[in-house]
Amino acid sequence: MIPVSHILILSATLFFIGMYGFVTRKNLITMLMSLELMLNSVNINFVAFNKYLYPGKLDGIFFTIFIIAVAAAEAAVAISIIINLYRTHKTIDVGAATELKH
Amino acid sequence: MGGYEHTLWTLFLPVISFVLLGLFGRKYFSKSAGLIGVFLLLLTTALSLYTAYQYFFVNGLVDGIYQKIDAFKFTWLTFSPGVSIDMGIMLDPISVMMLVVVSSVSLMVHIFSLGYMKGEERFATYYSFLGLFTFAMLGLVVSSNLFQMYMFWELVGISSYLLIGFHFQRPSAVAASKKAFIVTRFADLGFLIGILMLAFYGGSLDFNTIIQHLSAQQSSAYLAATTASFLGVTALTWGLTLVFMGGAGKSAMFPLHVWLPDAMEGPTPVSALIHAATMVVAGVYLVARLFPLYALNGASLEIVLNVGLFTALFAAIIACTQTDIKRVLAYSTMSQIGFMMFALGVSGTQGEQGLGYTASMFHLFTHAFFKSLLFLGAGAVIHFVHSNEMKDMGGLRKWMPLTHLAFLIACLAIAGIPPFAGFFSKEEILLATYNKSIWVYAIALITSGLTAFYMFRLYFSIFWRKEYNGHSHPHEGTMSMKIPLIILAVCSALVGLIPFGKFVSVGNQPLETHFHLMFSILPIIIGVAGILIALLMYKKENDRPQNMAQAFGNFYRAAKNRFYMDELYLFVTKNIIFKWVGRPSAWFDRKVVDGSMDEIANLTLETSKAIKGLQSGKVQRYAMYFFGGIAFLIILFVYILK
Amino acid sequence: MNLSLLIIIPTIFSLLLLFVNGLKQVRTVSLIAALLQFAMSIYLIVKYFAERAVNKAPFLFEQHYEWFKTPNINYHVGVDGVSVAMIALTAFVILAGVLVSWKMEKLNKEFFFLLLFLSIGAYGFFISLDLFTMFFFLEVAVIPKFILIGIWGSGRKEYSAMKLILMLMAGSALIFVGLAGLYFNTSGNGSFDMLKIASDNISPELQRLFFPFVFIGFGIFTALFPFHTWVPDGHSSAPTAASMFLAGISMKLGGYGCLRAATYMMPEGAAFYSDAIIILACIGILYGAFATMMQTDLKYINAYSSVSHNGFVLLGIGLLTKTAITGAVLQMISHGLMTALFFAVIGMIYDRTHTREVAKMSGLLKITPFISSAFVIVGLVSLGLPGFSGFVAEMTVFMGGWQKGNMFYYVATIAACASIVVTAVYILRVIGSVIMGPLKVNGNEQVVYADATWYEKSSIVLLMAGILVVGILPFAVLRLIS
Amino acid sequence: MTAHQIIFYCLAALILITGLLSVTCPKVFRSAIFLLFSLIGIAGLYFWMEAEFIAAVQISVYVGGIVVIIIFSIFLTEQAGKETRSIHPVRTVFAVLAALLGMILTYLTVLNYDFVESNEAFDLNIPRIGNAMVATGEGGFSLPFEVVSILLLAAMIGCIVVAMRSSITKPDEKKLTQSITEIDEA
Repeated sequence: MIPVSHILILSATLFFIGMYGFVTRKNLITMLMSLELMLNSVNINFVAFNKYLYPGKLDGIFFTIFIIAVAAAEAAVAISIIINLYRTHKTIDVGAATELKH
Repeated sequence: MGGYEHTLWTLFLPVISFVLLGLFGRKYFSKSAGLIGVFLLLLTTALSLYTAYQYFFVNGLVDGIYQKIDAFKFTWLTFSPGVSIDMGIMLDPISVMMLVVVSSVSLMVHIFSLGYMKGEERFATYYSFLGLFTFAMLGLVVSSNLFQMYMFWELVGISSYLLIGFHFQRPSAVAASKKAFIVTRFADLGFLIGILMLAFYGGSLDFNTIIQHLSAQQSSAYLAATTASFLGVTALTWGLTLVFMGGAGKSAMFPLHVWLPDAMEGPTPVSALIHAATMVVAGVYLVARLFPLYALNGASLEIVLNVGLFTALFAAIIACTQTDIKRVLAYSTMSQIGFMMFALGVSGTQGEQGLGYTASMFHLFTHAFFKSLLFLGAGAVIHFVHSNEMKDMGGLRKWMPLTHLAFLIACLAIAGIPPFAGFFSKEEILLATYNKSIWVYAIALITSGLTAFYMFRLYFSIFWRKEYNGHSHPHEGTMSMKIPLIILAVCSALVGLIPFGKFVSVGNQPLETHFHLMFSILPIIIGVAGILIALLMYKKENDRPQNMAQAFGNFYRAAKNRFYMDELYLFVTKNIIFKWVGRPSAWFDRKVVDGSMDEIANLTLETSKAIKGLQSGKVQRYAMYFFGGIAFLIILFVYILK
Repeated sequence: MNLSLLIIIPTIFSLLLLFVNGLKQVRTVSLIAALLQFAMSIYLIVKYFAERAVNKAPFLFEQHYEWFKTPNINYHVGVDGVSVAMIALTAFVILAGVLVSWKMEKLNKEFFFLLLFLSIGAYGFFISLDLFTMFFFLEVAVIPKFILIGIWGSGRKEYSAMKLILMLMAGSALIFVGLAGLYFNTSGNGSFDMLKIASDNISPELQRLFFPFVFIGFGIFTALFPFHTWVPDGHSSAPTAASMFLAGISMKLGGYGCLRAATYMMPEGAAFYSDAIIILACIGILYGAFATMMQTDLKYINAYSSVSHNGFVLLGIGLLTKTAITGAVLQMISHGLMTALFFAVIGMIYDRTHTREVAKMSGLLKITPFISSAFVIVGLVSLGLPGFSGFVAEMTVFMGGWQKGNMFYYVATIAACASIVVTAVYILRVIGSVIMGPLKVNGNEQVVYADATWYEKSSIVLLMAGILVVGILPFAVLRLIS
Repeated sequence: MTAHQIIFYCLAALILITGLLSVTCPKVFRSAIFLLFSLIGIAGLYFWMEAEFIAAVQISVYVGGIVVIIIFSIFLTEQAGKETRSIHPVRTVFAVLAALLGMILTYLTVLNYDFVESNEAFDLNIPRIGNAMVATGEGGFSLPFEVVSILLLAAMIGCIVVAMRSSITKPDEKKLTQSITEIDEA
């Protein structure tokens, strides 16, 4: 039997891998990919908690579903922004996005 | 005890004059203001004379003692149980005496001003200020409560300020008014603290209660006041000395006298009223009011004695050297008040020993008449000569015979020549000092000789010395200026004959004063000698005064410069208070306190500039901060604050 | 008497102002509002006396509505004598302020709107019995000042407005910390109700902890040394009516707060810090007076003298005897009227001479006797002349101080007494050079100014009447506030 | 060690290794492919946890949807073969350290916490999910469902607006100015 903590450690590791990617990547698309990894690690947690700690409930499952839905929407929006950025700046380097603050 | 309802009106009538003329005078009574003022004052005087009659001859004397009568009293402001300011009218021999003096001198000045101030732009304002002063002074003398006295004391001060600065366009008048008020205010600080101390130990502000509590040797209040001490001096002595400081300020005692000579910038009738006859003797009156306490407390009475004695001599010396006639009179006033003070200082509490007290009040009484006469006479002279300086006068006796005669009577009175008023009061003072100490007597005698000298120096310089050759044409004034001179001259000549001790004495028991003929010879001789010296030096123009001045050399110069007291004060205020206290506080406020507030603001600004860099717009950096923050919170909550 | 009317009427009129145009209409509406407030405050005093005779409750005319239910914040109002006096003071000053601004040209609608808005805050503050409501109205009274100074001010107005608002806000923040501390330490679920907090007997340790917050917070409002630096700048830059309000009422909000919210709620805390307060107050009194001596601008002079005079309020509160606190309240009333009058007169002089430098004018008495006389009189009030309100107040504080009977209090009282001399020095100095002396303004000896107009006269007379009532009939005022 | 456990560790290894490769691989397209594998591994994990429905959603949405969009966008932005700009080594070191620190923290937290595992059976059938999704009462999720659908709608509209604005308006303006200049010339 695998204890729930192992699954949590897995998800945590995945999360920090995603975080590492998010911080180190310069390319917006790869940053988005890192973000997806982090979201997935969270999903793993939800499902694991639901299964191991509260099998009688569905809350974790539903959270996962909603997160996936939100992630899809977010990815779509992000991609559209990235493409738009690329059209105007001919680059998707994250440094170019600092122009947003002006 | 009833029957004194009218006394209240002696206070109200001047108030009516003040309010009526102050608010509407400019518009409606610009011409008639004087008559209104005189009329109201006439009523006041009549009422106070009636009060005096009633008190002294009808119902004041019960069981051989003049009773203290509270004619009127209501609680004005309660501080704490027992300690309250009561507004009241207390009648006892000295307050009734002062009531008469103040109202009658004020009436004289009101009448005199009709002519003197005629044509002034602010004629009505002048009369309203006079009304205010009269009210305040009357309120002061009838006070039943220490704090009531302080209030009227301040009001007297402010009306003096307003009247000195009446010619507000003259910078010297402005400066003088300012000086007068500030110096007396400084003295009042002492008075106020003294009041607080006496009220604290006496448990009341009422004169009678304080005296009762603090003069009973066994009472707990007395013990508390005499055991508590500061710098080795008992609290009671401190309190009385501080109260005396207030009196000394008002009465221009050394070293708080500097304002009085300058106060002569005011219109001369004002000087006659305020700075000669009434307000300046308030200090003496104050000490007399609290005399039972002073008499029990040797140390503070000693101070009163020494200050009075020194001022009397000091002012007399200066008076001999001044050339401005009003300043001579001012220094003479100081000197005479010094007489009154030290007369109180040598007095005891019982019977014959209390002669000093009677003498002091008597001198106050007579002095009010002859000194206001001197001032009014000087005012008449100044009015027509348009100068205060002796050198512009001389030989005026032919032009102004009535003024001359009145002035002569006043001079004889102040010099102590019988049978004029001053003789009797001064004799009593000298007698009282003689009984106390031979040294005090000697100094008093010298001073009285000097008095005779400088007064006749003044007299001869104005009316004799040379033929008048000025530009103006002096002549006698209008009727309104003559009448007060005549009345006051008659009073100056005759009031000395009043058996004063019968009415005013330390225990309020009629005191039989004996007239010692043998004793009087020496003072008379000295007085006559003073007059003769003045006659020799000033009757005709000659160079004796110069020779004399040269003989005294530096001393003369110092006296002529009033012993540099003004310079000393100027140094203290300008260089010490302004330069070393005022300016640093202003600087400290702007630079340090305000500066630190500004610095705090700047610091905030700088910090915000510094942390602005964090807001770089770089997503990854934000992410780092975000994770860092979460890590921090986890550490904080899970591991540190577990 | 429905106390909420005090808030409702100015609110209605300030809204009404939005629908009228032109100076004439605007000022008429404002005047009506001010007069109504004035009448109401007089009526309140009368009713208060009548009610007090039969009702011994600490606060009268109480009203209680729920405001925010969950955190237990209520609209709870009621008055005792002190607040009635303060309300009357506010009504006086607002009416005088409206009269003084009669000829306000620039953005008059907004100006009068803000003035009325300020009065809402002041009334609300004085009637509140709920600390949160009180705080709310305090803020209502603070914010408009920033705009008033920033737009209608003179001199370094942006700086002054900024400084004023920042310091007052810092004060508010401190107050709120203290109030929250009280709130969470009442028995039960937490309450802002003053009566409840006062009867709850919060433990001495907590009182000691929270007292400084509340006291210093309100102290900033009432120019507690060393947090007084907004006073000179703020007052001198503000337009006349705003200066009047600022010094006349706003600083009283602080004094009232120190008394009500700090001392009344936390007596043990107050006793613990009493000495410190006394020392600061005495420093403020003397130091403000000395600093005033060196000022050359009329408004700065009055502002610094306000620091000095408000020191008496703080001293009275710090002394904690009944007499001294009575004196502090009297001083609040007195200073409110006096300083409002002072600023009004200074404003009138400035309107004519276009300068506030003492050295640049002299001898104004010759051409403007009414204004000049008013200036002299208000100067005399300031230096504590008997017959005027200042004397009564100061003497009561001194008496209260001396009754503590201890060398420390003696020294403090003597130091405070000494200020009356310094006050005389600077007041007479100003009167001597501005009002007296030969006529000369800006180097010109041939100037002619119109004397006070009817509205200026009436505002002067109004405030003067208040000063005289307190000065001549203090027993009546004492009956009200004791 | 049972097969159950072995499968878990294998899946874990797959997820982590491909995840790591996906964030470190310099070539964008390759990292997208690694991400794809990682996501598939996660789907496997869901199967392993008997959450078949979630696994299916994971595959259809993530693998079939998001990753495809990402790959499309890589092609659209002409990044397919490009190597990403490497960042400053110091920052890499810091990022690694930060990630490690975070991991350690989380591990410690997780390992120190005593999870109480329930013995109930985990029964996740699809009708149950479907019913809960639209149920309004206790345990129903209709409200979040609606919220998410509105969010999706908003996102879709947002996408279209963001993507369209520059592509439509700008050429139009150009054309307009062109035509104006033409008219002027004529």
